[in-house]
Amino acid sequence: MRLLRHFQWDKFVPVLAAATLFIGSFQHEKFLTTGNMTFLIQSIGEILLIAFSMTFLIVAGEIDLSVSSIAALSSCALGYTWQHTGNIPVSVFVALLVGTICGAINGLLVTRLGLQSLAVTIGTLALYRGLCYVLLGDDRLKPFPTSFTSLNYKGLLGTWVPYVVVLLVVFGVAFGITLHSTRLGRWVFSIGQSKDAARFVGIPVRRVVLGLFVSNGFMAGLAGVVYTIRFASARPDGAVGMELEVIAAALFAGVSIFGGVGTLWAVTGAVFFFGAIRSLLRLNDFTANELTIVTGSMLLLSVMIPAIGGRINTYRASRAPTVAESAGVQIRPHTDPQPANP
Amino acid sequence: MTTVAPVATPPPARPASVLAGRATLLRRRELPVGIALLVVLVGTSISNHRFLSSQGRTDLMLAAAITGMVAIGETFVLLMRKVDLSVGSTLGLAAYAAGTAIKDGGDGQLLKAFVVGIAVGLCVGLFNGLLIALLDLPALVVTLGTLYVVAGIQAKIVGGERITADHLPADFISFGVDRFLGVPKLMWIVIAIGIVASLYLRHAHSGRDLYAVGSNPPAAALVGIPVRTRTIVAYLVSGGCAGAAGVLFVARLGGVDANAGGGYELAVIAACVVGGVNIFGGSGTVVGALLGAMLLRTIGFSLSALSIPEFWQQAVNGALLLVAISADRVVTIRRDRAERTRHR
Amino acid sequence: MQAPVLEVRGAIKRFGGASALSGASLRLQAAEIHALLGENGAGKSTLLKALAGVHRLDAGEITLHGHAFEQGSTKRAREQGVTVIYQEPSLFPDLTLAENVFVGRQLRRAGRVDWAAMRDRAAELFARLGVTLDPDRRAAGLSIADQQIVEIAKALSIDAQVIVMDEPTAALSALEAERLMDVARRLRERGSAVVFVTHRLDEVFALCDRYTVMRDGATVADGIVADSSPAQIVQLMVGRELTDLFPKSPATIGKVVLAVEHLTSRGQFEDISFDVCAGEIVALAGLVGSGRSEVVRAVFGVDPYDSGRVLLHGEPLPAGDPRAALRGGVALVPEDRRQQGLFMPASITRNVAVTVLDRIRRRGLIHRRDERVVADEWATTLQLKHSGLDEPVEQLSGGNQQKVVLGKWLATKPRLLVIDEPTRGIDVGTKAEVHRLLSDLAAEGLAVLMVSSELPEVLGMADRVLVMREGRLMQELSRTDATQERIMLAATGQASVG
Amino acid sequence: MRTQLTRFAAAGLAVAMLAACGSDDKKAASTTAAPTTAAAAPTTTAAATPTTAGGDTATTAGATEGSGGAAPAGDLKTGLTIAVIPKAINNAYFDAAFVGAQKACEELQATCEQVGPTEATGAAQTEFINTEIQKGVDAIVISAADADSVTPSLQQAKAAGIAVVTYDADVNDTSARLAMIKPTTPDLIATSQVKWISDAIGPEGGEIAILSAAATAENQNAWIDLMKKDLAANYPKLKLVDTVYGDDDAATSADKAAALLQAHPDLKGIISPTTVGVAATAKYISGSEYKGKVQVTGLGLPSEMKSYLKDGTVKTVGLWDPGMLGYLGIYAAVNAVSGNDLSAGFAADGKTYTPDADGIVIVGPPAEFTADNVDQYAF
Repeated sequence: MRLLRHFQWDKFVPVLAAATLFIGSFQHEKFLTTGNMTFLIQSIGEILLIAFSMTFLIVAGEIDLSVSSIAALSSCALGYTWQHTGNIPVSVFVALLVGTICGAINGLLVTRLGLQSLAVTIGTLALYRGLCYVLLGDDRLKPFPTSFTSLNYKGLLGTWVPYVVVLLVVFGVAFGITLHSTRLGRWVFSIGQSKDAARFVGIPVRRVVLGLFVSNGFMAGLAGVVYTIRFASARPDGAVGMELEVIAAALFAGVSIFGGVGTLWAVTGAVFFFGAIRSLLRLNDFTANELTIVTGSMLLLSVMIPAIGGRINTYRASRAPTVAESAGVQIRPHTDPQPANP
Repeated sequence: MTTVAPVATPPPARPASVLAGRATLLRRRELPVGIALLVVLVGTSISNHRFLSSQGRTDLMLAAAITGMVAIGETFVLLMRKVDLSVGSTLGLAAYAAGTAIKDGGDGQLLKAFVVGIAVGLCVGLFNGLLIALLDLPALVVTLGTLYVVAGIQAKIVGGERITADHLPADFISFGVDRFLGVPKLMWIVIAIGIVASLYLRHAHSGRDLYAVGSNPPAAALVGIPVRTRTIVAYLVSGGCAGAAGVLFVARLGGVDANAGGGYELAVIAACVVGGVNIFGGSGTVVGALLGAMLLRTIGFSLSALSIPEFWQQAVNGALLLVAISADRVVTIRRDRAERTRHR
Repeated sequence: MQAPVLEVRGAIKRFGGASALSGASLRLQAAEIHALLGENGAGKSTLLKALAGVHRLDAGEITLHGHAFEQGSTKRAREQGVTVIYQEPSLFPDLTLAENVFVGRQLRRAGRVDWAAMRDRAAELFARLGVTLDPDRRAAGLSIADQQIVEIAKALSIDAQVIVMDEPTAALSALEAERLMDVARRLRERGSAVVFVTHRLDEVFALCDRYTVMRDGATVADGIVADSSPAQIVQLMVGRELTDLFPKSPATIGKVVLAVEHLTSRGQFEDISFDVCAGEIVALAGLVGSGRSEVVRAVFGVDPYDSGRVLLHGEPLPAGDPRAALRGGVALVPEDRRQQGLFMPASITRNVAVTVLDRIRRRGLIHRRDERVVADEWATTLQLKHSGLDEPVEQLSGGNQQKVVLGKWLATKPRLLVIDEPTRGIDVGTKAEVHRLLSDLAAEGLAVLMVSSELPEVLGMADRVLVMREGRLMQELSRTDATQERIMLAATGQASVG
Repeated sequence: MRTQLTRFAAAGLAVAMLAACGSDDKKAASTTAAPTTAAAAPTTTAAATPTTAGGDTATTAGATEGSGGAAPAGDLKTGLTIAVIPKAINNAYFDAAFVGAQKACEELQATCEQVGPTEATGAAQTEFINTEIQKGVDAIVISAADADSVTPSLQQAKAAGIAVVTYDADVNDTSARLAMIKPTTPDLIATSQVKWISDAIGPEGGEIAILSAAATAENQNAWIDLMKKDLAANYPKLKLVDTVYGDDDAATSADKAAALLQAHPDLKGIISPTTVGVAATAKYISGSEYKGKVQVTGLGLPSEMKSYLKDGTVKTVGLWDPGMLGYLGIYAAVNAVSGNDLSAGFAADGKTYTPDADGIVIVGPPAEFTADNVDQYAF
């Protein structure tokens, strides 16, 4: 019990990732090789980039399901501009711009019209994907210059480290510090915990939320660029299903879907963990079908373990459950087991 | 000391007149959807006479039947401020199970197919329900998890062994397309279930509880409604409907592959939202959800029938979806503001 | 005297350290309207919640028609025929009024919910209560007054013997209150025992047959309204000498800090003008719903206002901009602690520091040690009882939560402290501490604008008392000529009592 | 799962042993096996074609009458490990192809496994290519889900000294692979389908439409372009009025088919050059009023099209034997790993296949399936 009470899921997740790498290195000799690590990092690059900004959104009590469509649209925009201007820097700029705009649209619909972000982004998910087809349809783009695409397999300064690590570190540190030790970060948590109380301490709730959607759009756009480089191609049906992977990782990391709780290190750990476990299982000849099952089970466990731990604590903490509890009313983060006292 | 009251209390209101507004019309959130549907139907058929030909109607209804069936179940869950993302993969698994059950057998196994399919659905529903109701786990996470697990299991057992038309009983295949009184049999089933569900939600004591819980959970507990039980039931219904939808799926497409049912969840939730089912519980009807499903599929078809360029269709679809959501929101705000000013 | 319908004897109830009921008693007879009187915190609400089945008494007994009353279940309480109608009922916004009346026990015919019957019964009940409400409308957006009517109809529908109304008129306009009192009379006619909790003496005399006065958790007196005078009753209610309260130490009144000019917000309050000087505590008195909280919220900028202006140190303060108010040195301790005052799942440290993030930043980054220092400083000054500054505030007692809110705002070193119900729902000990604190702060030259429903508090603390009624400023009383009676009269609009 | 695989591998090996002995009969058998490539003699196709039912018929065939042609010639390495990566797993077509691959592996005493994503995207395939590179397989035989996305990874595989052969679907950057096993020339695929629809509709012609896979599917897009050319040149009476995309999803394809017929009341025929699409279209037509009025053809698996061919909805569909793609893919790969110069041609199944300048190996014309012969095909 003691252990359970002091058990903190968010601290545990990165440990889990590390442990997987460690155990994996024994389990399969090919696992912890520089080559495989390169692939591992490349394979989680886009997801992690989006996860950074998505964490902010979820902590603030919002969500964005349209990220993969945004990434795809930015990728298509990149391809389209390249096709017509033949200028890579310009194309990249356009791609990032498109992403940012998409995010802004989501944000405005949520903050101005007061729509639920879940509903809005289901809509924009379809819209942005549709625009990809409008933009490219079945056109064949002229191939990207190798100077651009070779970024992917040329390691940093000739090492095995892929370039995307730079982005991950830079943005990871930036977002991490912002969320956990700046005023903005505290605001995000406050908004997620109580929009009302946030207003009473003068936090510009709408502006912040809008900003979060914009930054999320930008990151999705960046992921789109990375995606384009990695696969040397831009296609309207590219970058599918990222939103579920990102959200799954965030939820696994104990970010509360109701807002107000979550840590970036846990999310980063979760993304790495999923990447590592998949890579390891693939090396062990698990099929894609089995990988899917594993992912789902992980997700279920990630909420069940803390919840069950919490249950036990709750019992010991308060014998007489509050009205709310006996009614099974629970609108509280699954990461904190204690019941609110009436 | 009212802040200590165990029930959520609205902010103190200012004095107001005792005018009681007529809400009967406002409550009919299906109305706008129905009208929209009518507009699309009529509008399109004017420019394309074949759109509402007997075959055209059949196509529309067949297309909407499966989404509609799932939407019925999803409505139960949404009404209680919960959500079920696992319906898509549940549909796929049930479809395969049902298909296998009657595969290479003779005619007259329709019932068997449904029993098997629905049974599979109920299992998934029960699993979700228990986790969510008893452990108070967030519905979104749990059902996202089961979405993955079930999809994986389905793909694993199906593999390349897809069920094809020539494995299925002839009467089952024809059941997928036959019409009765000009309406496809599949649609009749959806209608039948829809009616039962509506009657339950409207006229059954336990059905009303779903609305009460979704509308004000703590208060619902205070008047002694068994919230946990109702939650489990809602998920059972959702699972069962997804299972039944799976059977319709096999019948309509004459086969199942490993990816059957993928992506249905979002389409279904969209249908419910458009149909005026509040994602945050308490209001909405099965009829609305069905109309929503009908509307979305109809729009999809009309875009083709109106020869909107292929590559524009999805974009237009997404845009229309946004419009629908925003419109619904605006209407709600208007109504609430109207009532507030009238009463405070 | 006939046998009582319901009787409470020697009721005792403690919450943690604080004792809410210490030997309360109550005797209700059929076909009477019984006034339950007492200041805020006298224990009325706790007693009502015991009757409602929300709380279970630690000691003492409740009998209904001579039999023991089954405590601790809201459902059972109703089934036994006791219904409590809270000041702000909580209906099901998405359901029709008819269904709200019968929710959980909808009328059935042949297993089906009988809508027609429910509609008719509801309509009939509304009619019997002499109100016109459409049974088919949704409850969403229903006025408090109408919500209460629905709750009463609910009570009638299960044919409750005892109907308790907790300050039903507090949030109602005179008109609505009048209608509600009619309803109460009808209930009496049909033989129910009605408990009527109110602060408005005029209502007591206009409506009630007998009264029971509570103070500090115990019943101090009961009697027949006709035989007593308002003065007596007020005396009984106030009871304790004002000296029990920590009196404000005299402070030198400095220059004007806050000046409010003709502030108006349609439907909320009208043409409010007053000012607050440094070192002065100004109390905004009045009944719940008289618009006091709305005024201070508008002043701080969390709510917009239609016309008028707010001057801070002579500088106009932009409307609807809390940050500007903050920068100008205004702090608002809101009325609803849990919803507006605190981030319940967050730690004490986070809650205290959230207002001073700018101060504890070094090169843009929040400096955790500074953060803890701030939190620690105020935890000590306010003698916060906690098991570590990382403890989530939702685990603190009401009193300590209030201290956190105070600390969080005092940390901003404000020059004007606006405090809404400073001691609502906190135990007597902490109350005294809070009062001492406010007084000291004023002595140091802080300007304090205090909204309070507790007259002793108002009289004990305030240099000046502003009384509001129905959105208007009725009267301004200096410390010397402010008395309980005067304030109450101004607040209730009674011509002249006692 | 791993246990399953090992068991499979074991079984495979055992069979390979069997095949290895009694090498005399093999040449005889090879000729009978050869016609797989010639649609002319479907009956023998059936004989030599492994069924989807786990390949045992194939091996028994091999055991008795010698499992097709070229025994591991002295200069071919044995005991190689080869990864077969289809566009997506859980797909009947690719499973059929893999059965052929297994047959080849048995003959060449190599071990091969099929790995791949559940969704047919290049991005998803990349994960598996990378893993196989790590596992250090000797060769990768892949059907590119899209012609660009997988190229970077394949380049890396090449750099790691792995022999890469594409089958069924090629990559744009041909330098990324050594050889491509093409079912048949795009021209032939296009012209045959046009011919089939024309024959089905009859001399008076009319409007036709195409229901393709994904809008981004290179194969289909290439064929569609060729069909347009062919139509313009040789079929003045046939008018292509629309091209829609069913994304190889049964439900979507069915809806698209229905929508097509609403948008084009005078439609006479639909060509669906993808197995999922043609099956869904046929299912829709067979259950609609348009049955008999609207013709359907395209590329379809006999197993899936059987009932529609028999009920007359579809007169003719065609497809090559997918098994043959996998079969030759393995042969090309093993030859490459063994250091043989592929451009000089390689022997398989008793024939010699010589890649063209682009390293493309053509299997042969598609087989035509009709109500009469469909039962003879086992894939």
